[in-house]
This record gives sequence, structure tokens and C-alpha cells, in this order.
Amino acid sequence: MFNIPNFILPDVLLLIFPFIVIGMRLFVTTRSQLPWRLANIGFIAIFILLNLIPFSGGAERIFISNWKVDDFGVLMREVLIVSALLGMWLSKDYFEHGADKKPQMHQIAEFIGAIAFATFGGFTVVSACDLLTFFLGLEIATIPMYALAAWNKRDQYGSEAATKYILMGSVATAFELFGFSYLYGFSGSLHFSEIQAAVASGSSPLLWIAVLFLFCGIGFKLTLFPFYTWAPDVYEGAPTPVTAVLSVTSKATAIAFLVVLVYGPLSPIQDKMAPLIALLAGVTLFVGNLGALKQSRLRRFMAYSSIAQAGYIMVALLGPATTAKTAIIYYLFVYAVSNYLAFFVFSIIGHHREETFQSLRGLSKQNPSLAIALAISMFSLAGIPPLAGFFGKFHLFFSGASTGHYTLVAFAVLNNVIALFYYLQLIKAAWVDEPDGHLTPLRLTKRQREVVILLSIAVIFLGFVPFLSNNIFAGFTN
Amino acid sequence: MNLLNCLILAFLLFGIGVWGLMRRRHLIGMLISIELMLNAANINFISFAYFTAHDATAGALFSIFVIAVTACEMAIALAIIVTMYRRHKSLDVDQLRDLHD
Amino acid sequence: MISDITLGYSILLLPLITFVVNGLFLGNKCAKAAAIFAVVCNGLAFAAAGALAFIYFSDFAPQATSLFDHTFIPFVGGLVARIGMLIDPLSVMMLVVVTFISFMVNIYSIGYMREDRAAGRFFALLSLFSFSMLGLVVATNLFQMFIFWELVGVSSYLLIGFWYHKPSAVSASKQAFILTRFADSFFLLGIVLVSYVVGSFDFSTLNSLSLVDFQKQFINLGLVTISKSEALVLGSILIFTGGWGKSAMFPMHIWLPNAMEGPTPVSSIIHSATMVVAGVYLVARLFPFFAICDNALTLIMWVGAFTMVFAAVIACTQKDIKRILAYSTLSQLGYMMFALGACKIGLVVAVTGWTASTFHIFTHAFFKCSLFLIAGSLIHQVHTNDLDAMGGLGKKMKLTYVCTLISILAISGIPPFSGFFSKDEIILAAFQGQHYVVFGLALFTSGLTTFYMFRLFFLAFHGEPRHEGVKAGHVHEDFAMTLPIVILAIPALLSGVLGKGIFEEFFVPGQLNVPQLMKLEHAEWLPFVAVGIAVIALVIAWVLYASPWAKVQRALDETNRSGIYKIVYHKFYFDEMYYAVVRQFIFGGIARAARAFNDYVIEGLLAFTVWFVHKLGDLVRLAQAGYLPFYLGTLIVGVLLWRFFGQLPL
Amino acid sequence: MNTILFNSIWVIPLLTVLACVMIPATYAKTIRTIHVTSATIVLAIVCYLTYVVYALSGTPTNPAAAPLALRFFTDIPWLSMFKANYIVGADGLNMLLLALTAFIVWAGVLVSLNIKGNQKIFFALIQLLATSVYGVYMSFDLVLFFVFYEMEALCMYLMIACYGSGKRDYGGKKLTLTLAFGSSMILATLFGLFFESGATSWNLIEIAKTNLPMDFQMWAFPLMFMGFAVSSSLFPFHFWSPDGHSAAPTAVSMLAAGVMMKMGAYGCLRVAMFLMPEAAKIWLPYVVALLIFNVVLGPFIAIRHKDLKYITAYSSISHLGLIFLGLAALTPIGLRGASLQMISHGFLTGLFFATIGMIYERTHTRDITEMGGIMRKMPFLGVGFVLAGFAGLGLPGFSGFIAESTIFIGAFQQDSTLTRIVTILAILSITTTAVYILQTANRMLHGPLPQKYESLTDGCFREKLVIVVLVACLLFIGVCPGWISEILDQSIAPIFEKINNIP
Repeated sequence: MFNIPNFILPDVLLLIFPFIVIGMRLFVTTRSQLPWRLANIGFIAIFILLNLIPFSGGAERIFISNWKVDDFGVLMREVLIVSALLGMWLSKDYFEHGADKKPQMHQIAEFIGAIAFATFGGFTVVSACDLLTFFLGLEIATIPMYALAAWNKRDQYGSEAATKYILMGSVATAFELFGFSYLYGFSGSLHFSEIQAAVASGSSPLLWIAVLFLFCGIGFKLTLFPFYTWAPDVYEGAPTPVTAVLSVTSKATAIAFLVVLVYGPLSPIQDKMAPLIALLAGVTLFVGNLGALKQSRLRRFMAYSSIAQAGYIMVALLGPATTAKTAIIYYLFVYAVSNYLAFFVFSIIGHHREETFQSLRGLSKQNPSLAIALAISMFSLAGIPPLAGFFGKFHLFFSGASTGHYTLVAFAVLNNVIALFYYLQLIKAAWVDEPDGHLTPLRLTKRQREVVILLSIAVIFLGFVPFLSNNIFAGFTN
Repeated sequence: MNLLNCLILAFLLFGIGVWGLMRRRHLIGMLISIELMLNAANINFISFAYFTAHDATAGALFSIFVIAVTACEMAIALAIIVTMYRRHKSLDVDQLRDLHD
Repeated sequence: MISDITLGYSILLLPLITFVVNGLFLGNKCAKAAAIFAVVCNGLAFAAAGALAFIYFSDFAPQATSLFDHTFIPFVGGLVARIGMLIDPLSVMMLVVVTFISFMVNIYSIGYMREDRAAGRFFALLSLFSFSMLGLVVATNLFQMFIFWELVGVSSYLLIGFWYHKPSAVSASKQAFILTRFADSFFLLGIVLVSYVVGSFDFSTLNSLSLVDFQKQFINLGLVTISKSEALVLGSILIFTGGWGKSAMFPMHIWLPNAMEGPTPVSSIIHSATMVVAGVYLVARLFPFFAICDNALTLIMWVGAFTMVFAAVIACTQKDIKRILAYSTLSQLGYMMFALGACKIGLVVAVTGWTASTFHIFTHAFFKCSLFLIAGSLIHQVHTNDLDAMGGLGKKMKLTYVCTLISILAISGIPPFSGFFSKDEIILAAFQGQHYVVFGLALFTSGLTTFYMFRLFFLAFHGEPRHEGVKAGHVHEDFAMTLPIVILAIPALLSGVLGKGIFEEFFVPGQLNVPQLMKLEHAEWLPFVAVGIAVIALVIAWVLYASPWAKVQRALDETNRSGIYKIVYHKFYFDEMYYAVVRQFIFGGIARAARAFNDYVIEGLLAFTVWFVHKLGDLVRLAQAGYLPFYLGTLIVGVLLWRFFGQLPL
Repeated sequence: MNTILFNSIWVIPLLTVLACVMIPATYAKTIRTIHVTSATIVLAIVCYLTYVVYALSGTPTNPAAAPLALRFFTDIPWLSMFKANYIVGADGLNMLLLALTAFIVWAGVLVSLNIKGNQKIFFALIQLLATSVYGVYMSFDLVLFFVFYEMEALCMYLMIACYGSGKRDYGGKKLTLTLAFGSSMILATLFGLFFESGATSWNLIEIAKTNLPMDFQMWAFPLMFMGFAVSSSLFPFHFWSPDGHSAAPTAVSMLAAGVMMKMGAYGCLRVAMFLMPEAAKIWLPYVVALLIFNVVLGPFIAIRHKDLKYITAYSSISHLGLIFLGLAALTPIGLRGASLQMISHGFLTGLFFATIGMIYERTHTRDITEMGGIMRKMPFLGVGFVLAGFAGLGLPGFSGFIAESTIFIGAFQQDSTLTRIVTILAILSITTTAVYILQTANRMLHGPLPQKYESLTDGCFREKLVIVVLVACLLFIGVCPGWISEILDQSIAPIFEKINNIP
């Protein structure tokens, strides 16, 4: 009986406690809040444990040869947990009453369980040391998402969205597998270290086909051009909390996948992949920004915006390892916070209305603080200082520019103007447009109010207060 | 019977899968063609494992895992398609056009 | 010399203090206090000026000195803008004249502005006006000159448009300011150019230049590259352009008659001492500099001469009493200008013209001021400027009648009145300069002057009253208004006799860097010719307008007149041309084109960009038709896309 | 002590905002009082510090900041990943600009005390805007600089779109997006600057010591210069300002035209020209060509307009063109003139927009053809407007004349053909300026008074106070320009040295 090292505890915990949450359903009534409470405790406990890992000592934290918990892994885990926690809080109201003119959802315990599994998939991806674990992690992160997208059984859009999602997702999986197979064939091994050695020793068409298929496969999850086409429909069709989780957790997993690949096994040919990455980044953010220009439904709007954000994240992949990792982690934190802030506001709006630009009208008159929160999140997503979003983008561009890709950076920065344009559209709807007819009063639950305030403060201060970014950076350098 | 033939076979299979995916308008049919694509990957793994790779077990193992994982995926897919059917009373892809710009 | 400095400061500061106190505190509270304060301060200023003049001229062979000289802004190297007080015969003379005139006008305004509620503001602005002029007069350098030059302009704008509810007054003030401003822009350019070439603003430096030092260096003026000596000539002409506009020389003269819309005291101070003579003063001040810049003086002479005749001809036909005076001012300014220009004799220079011109500034100030004040009091009686409504006023206003006669004799150059001496010298200068054309014109114009002045005189004071008020005898002489007229009549009578000596002794334009002609024969016959012509003109005027067989009514109506008369009567249609140019060319042409370029080209490009981006957005959303097979297709296409465009070494 | 005061200049407005977050919006009076107080305090601090800088001029400054002569120099580590530090300091130039900002902010708060809508948010936004402007002027770290520089976009749109008039959404978007476009160009070049210079931090002074490769400068300088010039509405990026100003509420127009548009010119001088002098020397003589629109055509366009704010906007465009003329002259006098013009125009246009706003509040129209004779009803505001006009057309006694004449003399020292031509044209176009200003003043203030304006009232005390203070500033600079040029020269000297010492 080998001893379990302490740094593995969070992963183990995350693996088992969804089962407890779901299993508990057998013993308590459907009305009971117990699973919900437990889930909260579980996630928060995991988050705290994760923060303790750096103190657990041991430079190389490797568990049975193919499960390593490096600094990047720990920080990614924190991002994923934060996202899961926020997603759970966001989803709670949708299980208490219908929203966005859709019926109420059921089985919160299973819902949380699914989120937890997806998160665990993310954990697996960042701690994988061989292709198999890697692949499994990706699948564990993806499959629950399919289910989540269709969670609202009584909503026809949900099922359609799920269908599109899973069909395209499986094709993407096929691509990835194909890529893996060639990678395996090229290096003759599944283990990253050996693959890296093989790649370093020299490349061949096999390797490049593999790279191509891997990028196309992950391009689907990361909504890169032209693999993003599912995103707007799925984001719109899926329940709002699922959309939020999709836009953060699944993106985070995908980008983690790329980071692990590009700075792990494929690191010797990073410079050769640079043109492809640059192209993907540039085209994706451009298309995403263009698509968002004339939207009227909030979640579809957020879909395009998140496509553009994916493009921005890709810019960072051009930089050296430490810089890029710091940038990406920091940006993911910021992006998660801003995004969830937006979604929380939408959920409050959508309680009695549809989630469209129309129903934002007159918000500033009706509830100024909510309008301010919305403005903050939008400006943060648009990358306006001193909000966190700007510093996030600044990290990304810094990483991209540090290897001299000024043209791409300039292009990305110019795209910010288009981005600002459509974010302003939304702010205009909330601040300038006069409401047409009577406005149904907004009701904020205590939780919603607290979370919105918390997130707003975070968005404001995570940026110019150097706490977060300096700590992340320190995490990589010391 | 050498590596290249197997790879070509796998690639053809993949291509057939793609072709079917494009041609089919029936969800189940599309699922099946996706299965073909996945299995093409499996063939790749097996053949690499058999011919070149220095740890042959890994490849075989991988393909087995793939089969298992795909099974789950297909299960979910079928479940979703069932709910689809409940709503639309058809499995024709052309009718999936409620969500669009 | 401490007393001089205090005197100098008090001359400059008293009007300023008046402006500040009246403008901020007394102005809108109580007009009477403001008036008294203004009169007192200006009186003190005049006293100070007089004292200064006495001290200055009392010591033998006075030198040009500067009482004080503060640094204003330092520019590169020696290029330093200073605020100083230059004291030489010319400036001292001007100080006395300006302070005296503004003192008189202030007294007069007490009466003239009695009914006006805004009188306080009026007195404030009047003091600002005289302050600016005084600052201009004592300027030690071009920069200071320009500063006060602009202040003069703006205070004239404020005073001409004093009755801002009268649209005509407003537009007149605007026209005055913009026309002079237009000239000033060239003045400024000249200052910048000259200061760049010479490296200094100071008159002392400029007046002691010699072109030969600059012939070797060259300067790039954008389109052309010219030697610095040529640049200096250009600069001198540009600087003169400033005076051109300020002194309302043809063709920038039209603002001056229109400026009659202002209150009469303003017209009188503008025409006699403050504004219009500034141009002449500028040329006189920089005379040595202009003297070395060949052609500059010739230009000045012709501009002056033409304006002289041109204005005199128009004056003969006008019916608005103030306009007649305005055109007479233009004509007199023409005298002064061309006298300065006429100093140039081939390659040498004679300074008699300079002396004559400054002398004429001196004498002209008094009688012109008094003439305007008289016009004002006439208008005050009959409430119109039109000669139609006057006539027969002589019997009612004895004092005024006498003073008018004195001033008119003075302006017509009849000895022993002041005008005779200065004008005689001017004509003499033209003769000595062998500019015989101009000489002839000058004689002719002196005749015209006599004619139109006596035309005015007879029509206003003689004959039968044509105004009900006058007929009914509601005419009286306001004391406050008559007093300055009477006082002014004295210098109008005597300043010539007394001044001649001083001017011929002290008034020389400083050291010249050009060969100078000293000995000039004095044409003894000239005065008789001039006076003869004047007398003939007088007789004609009498025959036409005052003699028993004069047909006054026919003389006054401008209908059914010959074409030439019409053209002259409408001032050669210059106002119309001016408005046509401004409206059609400036506003309608350039401005419209500029705005069109901005609104259609620039904004159009912007709109196109936005439209284009939105179209691209439509393309993206076009792909998002919700059609699953298409989406799946994009996956496959994507692979191929990046296979071929991903720049992978495949 | 002074250093702490100096840093508090941009902190106090933020603290004010935080303090007001707690207070519910219903206590509008309390909120107003707090904001007025804080603005006044900042004004006092800035004036004191300006005096200190003037008093200490000539004494040795902080050696860490050499060659720039900086006082109150602060350097604290900030963002470790890309070595951005918090570096602030003051030399004469930015101290005077800070003073200008403090005055305009103070005036802006005062004039908008009775603004419609949610005052709590409005004043918070004004204070944020003030923070950003203060920050831009005092920061010497490029990241910090950019953060502050870009911050205004956040406030501008909301203020214009929610509290503005007319086409407020359009105007606000146009302004915000154009400025964002400019700052995106700047950001792109900033990265280039950092990595090409190989500096170990974003410290402006340190980067200035490295020598950037020429080929990089050649493409980076125009990008950055234009990026900055956008917010100073240099042709062809001037189009945002008329619509933006006309849509904005009074205080925002004052701040935007008064201080925000100077940030661009300041950036051109402090960052672009200081860091890339070689390229500046090559490019600027051509940049001058753009000024033909700003300086020569701008006034003509103003002549054709009827809306007071459009007229003022175009006059701003032409005046800011003069700033660039001064910069492009690349002579000490030209640079001094440009800085003088920044300050002078700040006060001038502040006064302009303040009076226009007050008049608009009463007449509810900005169309000069509908007004007339209102001088009779509100002499004080009328006089204020006329004085602003006189200052605008460069009347001696006001600061405008000092600045413009300095620019003209300085620009004339530059011997390149294009600069000469433009300088001459600029000097000659002082007439056009006079034309539109007088035409506006006459149409609006003079002539007969329409019936509907019989009931108008003159300015109340605080409005009069604002006008008096701003006029006083204009006169003060105009009458004794010696000391201000002295301060400016000391801070411009190092910049000019760097440009001048090019082999």
C-alpha cells in the first residue's frame, strides 16, 4: 500500500466528492439544500488546499510517473475551481425558477456533479505526462459538457444545441485522435518526455500532420477559426449557467491543452509553429469581433466575444514559456471574473425578461449599481484600463511581442477598437436607451448581490493592484 | 501487408467517415460515420504499435481506451438525440435550424 | 530724471486705472462718477504729458532716450520682447496730443452721453483707447508696438460698436476690426520676418541698419529663396501694410466712413489722435528703416497720394456730415503718408517731408477733433447726420459757428490758421522731391478740401433752417459740449504759428544710413499759389451753396444726377465690391469648399470604413445559418485551410 | 512632504469617488459638497506645488531622473512580470499642465452642479477623468502613462452618452472609438519601444538613454505620433472632436477640449519626440503639411457653422494645430510656444465652453442665428464670452497672444521649406480666426433682442466665479509671461538637447 502524497489531495477530493453529492440524492428529499451546501464546501475546500500546495515542498511533484502537479498545473486548477464555483452559484437560481422565458431546471446535484467532472477533466489535462492521460482528460472535460448543454430537457433549443455540440465535438475528437495516433507513430511512445526527445531529434511529415490535426481538434474546443461555428448556436441554446461554464472552463481546459503541448512535447518546434499560431490568433480574433457587431441576443453576443477572446489568448502562445504561462493564467483569471460578472448580470436581467439587448434598456434608471457592474464587466472585456481586462490583454500582448510579433500585436490591438464598439453597444442599451413600456422590477437574491459586488471589486482591483499578477509570476520564477 | 498500407487503409476509412458525415442527413447515420473516423484512428494506433513503436503495448492500450471513451460519448449522443426526437419528431438534420443568426 | 520716470508711468497708467476702475466698479453703478473720474484722470495725464514735454524740450538738443525698459518675453539670443517708454520729440509730441485730445473728448462726452445709461462703460473704453494709443506711441520696439496696435484695434471695435443694439453699428465695428486685423496679419508677418533676419525688435537697431550687411545671406521663404536684403525690403512693405490698414489707406479705407456709426466722441478721437494716425506714426517711427528699403517709400508715397485725391473727390458729394469729415480725414492722412514717402528723391533722402508730416499730424489733430465735436453737437440738436436737416444753425449757435469757421479755415490751409503751415510744408516737400505729379495732385486736393469743407459749412450753418426743431428754435449750446470745442479752437488757430519753430528745430528722423539731401531751395511762390487755389475753391463753394442765387435744394438731392456724380456719390461702389468679395469669395467660396471637403470627403471616408466593417460582420453572420452539415463542413475545410495556409513544413 | 502631496494629486479624486460610493444618491447635496471640496483641495495643492517648482527653479533636481529636471520623483516597483514601475515626477512643463487641469476640473465641477440625471455617477466619472489626466501628466513610466491615458475612454462615453445633448450616443461613440484607435496605435508601438530598446524597465528616462535602431524608429515614430495626435485632433483624425464636443455636457467639453486634447500633444513631445528624436527630425517637417487643414482651413469651416459648440470645436482644432506647428519647428522657442499654447488654450477653451454651457442652459439653443442681443440680458456671461473670444483671436494681454507669437517666431526659425510655408499661412490666418469669433459674438450677443429672451437672467455667483477665475488665469499668463517661459525652458531644454545632439 503506497502512501498518497499530499499534493494529490485536491485531485482525489475533486474526484470523489461529486459522487457523494450525487449519491446523497438517494437519501434526501429533492427540496433539500444539503447537496448544494456540500458542493460549496467541497469546492471551497479544494480551492484552499490548492493554495497550500506550493508550501507542500518538493520541486518535482510527480505521482506514479504520469501525474505531475507543476506550478502551471496548480494555477490552472485554481482557475478551473474558481470557474466551477462561480458557475455553480450562477446556476442555483435556474433551479429555483425559470429564466429567459425557459422552464425551470432540475437535478441540481447531478448538474454540480457534471461540472465537477468537467473540472476534473481539466485537472487531468494539466497534470498529464503521456498522451493517454492527456486524451482521457480532454474527454472527461468534454463529455459532461455535452450533457450540461442539454440539461434543460423541456427546452427545444437546449437539445438542438446539444446535438450540434456533440456531433461536431465527436468529429473534433476524431481529429485529435488522428493527430495523437500520428504523434505516437512518429515518436513511437506515448510519454511526453520521449516524444519531446523525438521531436527535438528531427521532424518529419508525420509529425506535422499530427500537429495539424491536433490544432484543428483543439481549435474546436478553443473556438478558433474556422472551427468556432458551433459556439454561437450552442452558447445561445444551452442554459445560461452552462454557457458561462462552457465559455470559461472548457476554454481554459483547451488552452491548457495547447500550453502543455506547445511548451511540453512540441517545445522544440515552437518557432516553426509560430506562423500557424499567429494566423489562428489573428483570424480568430478578427472574425470573433466582426461577428459580435450586430447581435441582439446577449448569450450569442457573449459567444462571439469569447471567440475573440480565444484569439487574444492565442497571441500569448508565441512567447517564451514563463511569460506565456503567466500571461495566460492571469488572463484566464481575469477573463473568468469579468465573464461571470456579465453572466450574473444577465441572469438577474433574465429572471423575468428575455436575455436580449432590449431587456437591458433603462437599467441605469432602474438599478444604477447593476448598470455600473455591467459597464465594469464590459469595459474589462473590452480591455479598458484600469480594469483587470486591460492588464490581462497587456500580459498577452507582452508575451506575443516579446518574440517580435509586432504586426500581430498591432493587429490585435487595433481589433480592440472594433471590440470596444460592440461592448459600447451593450453599454448603450443599458445606459442610454429609454425603456419601451413598463419595466418588470428586478429582484436580486442575497447571493446574487454579494457575488456581483465581489466580482465587481475583483475586476476593478485585480488589475492595477499588482497582487495577482506578481504572485503568478513569482510562482513560475522562484 | 506493411505500415504504409495500413496507414492508407486508415486514411481511406477516415475519408469514408468524412464523406458519410457530409452526405448523411440522418443523425444516426452521421454518428456511425463519426465512429468510422474514430476507428480509423484506432487502426493507426494498432498499426504503429505493431510495426514501428518501441513500446507496442501503449498503442494497443490506447485503442482500447478509445473504444471505451467513444462508447460513453455515443451513449450521451444517443441520449441527446432521443430528447431531440421528442421535440422535433424527426432525426433530419435539415430541421435543426432554430438556432442561427 | 526721476521725475521724468514718474511722469512717464503716470501718463501711461492713469488712463489704464480709469479703464479698470470704471470698467469693474463705477461703470454700471453710477455713470456720473465714472465720467468725473475719467475726466480727472485724463486731465492729470494731460498735465503729466505737458510737464514731460516741457522738461524735455526745455533742455537744449534733446536726445532720444527711453524712460524705462522691462523685459517682457525673452526669445532666442538678442531677440527679446521688451515693454519700454521711448522718449524723443515725436513721441513726446504725440503724448501731448493724445492726452489733450482724450481729455477734451472726455469732457465733451459728459454732455454727449448724458442720456445714455451705459455711459460708465463708454468712459472706461474711451480710457482704454487712449491708453492703448499712448502705449503704441512710446513703444521702443516692434513687438510692443504690435501689442498696443492690437489693443487700439480692439478698443476701436468696442467703441464703434458701442451701441450694440444697432445692427449697423455692430457690422461697422466688425468690419473695422477685421479689415485692420487683415492688415495686421501682414504686419505680424513682417515683424516675424524682419526680427528673424535682423535678430531684434528694437527700433534703434532697425533704424541703424544698412542693407549691404545682408546681401550675402539668403533666406528660404517657401516658394522662393531670396537674399536677406530683399527679405528686409519685403518685410518693410509688410510692416507698412499694417499702417496701410490702420490708417485706412485705399483700398482698405472703407471701414473708416462706416465707423461713423459709433458715438461721435469716438469718431473724433479715432480721427484726430488715436487710431488712424497710428499708421502714419509707424512709418514716421521707422522712417530710417523704410529709407534704406528702396521702393518702400515710393509705394508709401503713391498710396498716400491716391488716397488723398480719391477721398477728397468722394467727400465733395456726401450728405452725411460725419461721412464728409471721415473722407476729409482720409484725404488728410493721404497728405501725411505721401509726405513721408516724398522724402525719397531718387537715391537720396530729404527729411523735410518727414518734418512736415509729423507737423501735420500735430495740427490736424486739433482742428479735426474740434470739427467732429462740432458735428456731434449739431447732430445732438437735429438728431440726424444728414445735411438735409440742417441749415441756418449759425444764427442759433454763435460760439459753435465761430469755432467751426476757425477749424475749417485751418483745414483748408488759409493763413494764419494752423493747417496752412503744415500743409504748405507738405506740398513744398512734394515739390522739392521733384514728384511733380503728386505735387499737382496735392495742390488740386487742397482746393477740393476747401470746397467740400465750405460746402459743409454753408449747408449746415447758412441758409434757411430745414429742420422743424431748428425752426421752432429748440436749439441751445450745451456747456460741457461747447467748452472743448472752444478750447480746441485755440490750438486750431495757433498751433501752426507756434509749432513751426519747434518742429523745424527738433524734428528730424534720427541718423539715416542713406545719402541725405540737406540744402533745398524754398519756393517762395508756393504759399501764394496754394492759398489762391483755396480761395477760388471757397468762392465756388459760396456761389454754389450760400450765395443769394444758390439752389440749395437742387444741390442736395442726389436723384437725376449725371452718371459720374452717382458713382462718386456711391463711393465708387467700394462697399458693394467689398461685400461681394467677402460674401461670394470668402464665405461662399473658400469656406464652403473647406467645409464640404470636411463633411463629404473626411466624414465620407469614415462612414465608408464603418460600413465596410459592418459588411464584413454580415459575412461572418451569414455563415452562421444554423445549418449543421455546413458547420461540419467548416471543420473539414478548416483542416485543409491550415494544411495549405498554415505554413507548416509539410 | 511635497512628494506625498504630489502623489496625492491623482489619489484624492479616487478617494473622493470611493467616499461617494457609500453615500446614497438621494443625498445629492452632500455629494456635491464633497466633490467641490476635493476639487478645491486638489487645486490648492497643485497651485502650491507649482509655486514650489517655480521657487526651486535653478536648484539641483533629482539625479535619478537626469537628464530630465524632475522634482517629487517617486519610483516604486509595480508589475513585476513586465517590470513596470510606478514612476512619477514633475518638471515645469507637466506641473503647469497639472495646474491647468486642476483649474479646469474645479471649474467643470462648479459649472455642472445643477446637471440633470444621476449626479452621483456623473461626478464620480468627472473625478475619474481628472485622475486619468493628472496621471498622464505626472507619470514617467510608459505602462503607467498608458494606463492613465487610456482610462479616459471609460469615462468619456458614459458622460457624453448619458448626460449629453443632441446626437449624444453618436458623438460619444465617435469620440471614444477614435481615441481608442489612437491609443491602440500607441500601445502597439510601446511594445516595440520596450523590446527594441532592450531596456530593463518601462522607465521613460531609461529608455531615452538607449538608442533605438533607426529602421524601427522610422515606422514606429509616425504610428506613435499620429496615435497621440488623434486625441489632439490633428488632421485627418480631427473628425471626432466637433461631434464629441457638441454632444458632451458642459463640464465634459471643458475637460475634453481643455485638458484631454492636450494629453496628445504632451505625449507627442514627451514620449514620441523625446524617445525617437532621429525619426522625429526626419518626419516632422512632413507632418507640418497636415497643419494646413488644422490651422488654415479650420477657421474657415468654423465660419460656416451655426452651432456654438461646433464653432468652438473647430477653433480648438485650429489652435491645436498651432501646437503641432510649434512642435514641428524643433526649435527651443517653438517647443516653448507649443507648451505655452497647450496651457493657454486649455484655459481659453475652458472659458469658451463654460460660457457657452451657461448661455445654453438659459436659451436652450446653441444656434447663433436664433440668438441675438442677449448681451443686454446677461452682460456678465456675454462679456465672459467676448473675453474668451478675444483671447482666442490672440489679443495681446491674454495668454493666447503670447503663445501664438512665440510659436510663430519659433516656427520661423525652422528653415525647412514646408514649415516656412505653413508658418506664413498660419500667421496670415489670424484674420480668419477674428472673422468667425466676431461673427459669432455679434450674432449672439449684439443686435436686437428676440421677444422670447426677455426673461433671461444673468449668471449666478458660482458661474461668475468660474468666469472670473478663468479670465484671471488668461490675463495673468498674458500680462507676465516671463516666469512661465522660464519654468518651461528648463523642462524643455533636455528634450531639445536630445533632439539637437543627433550626430
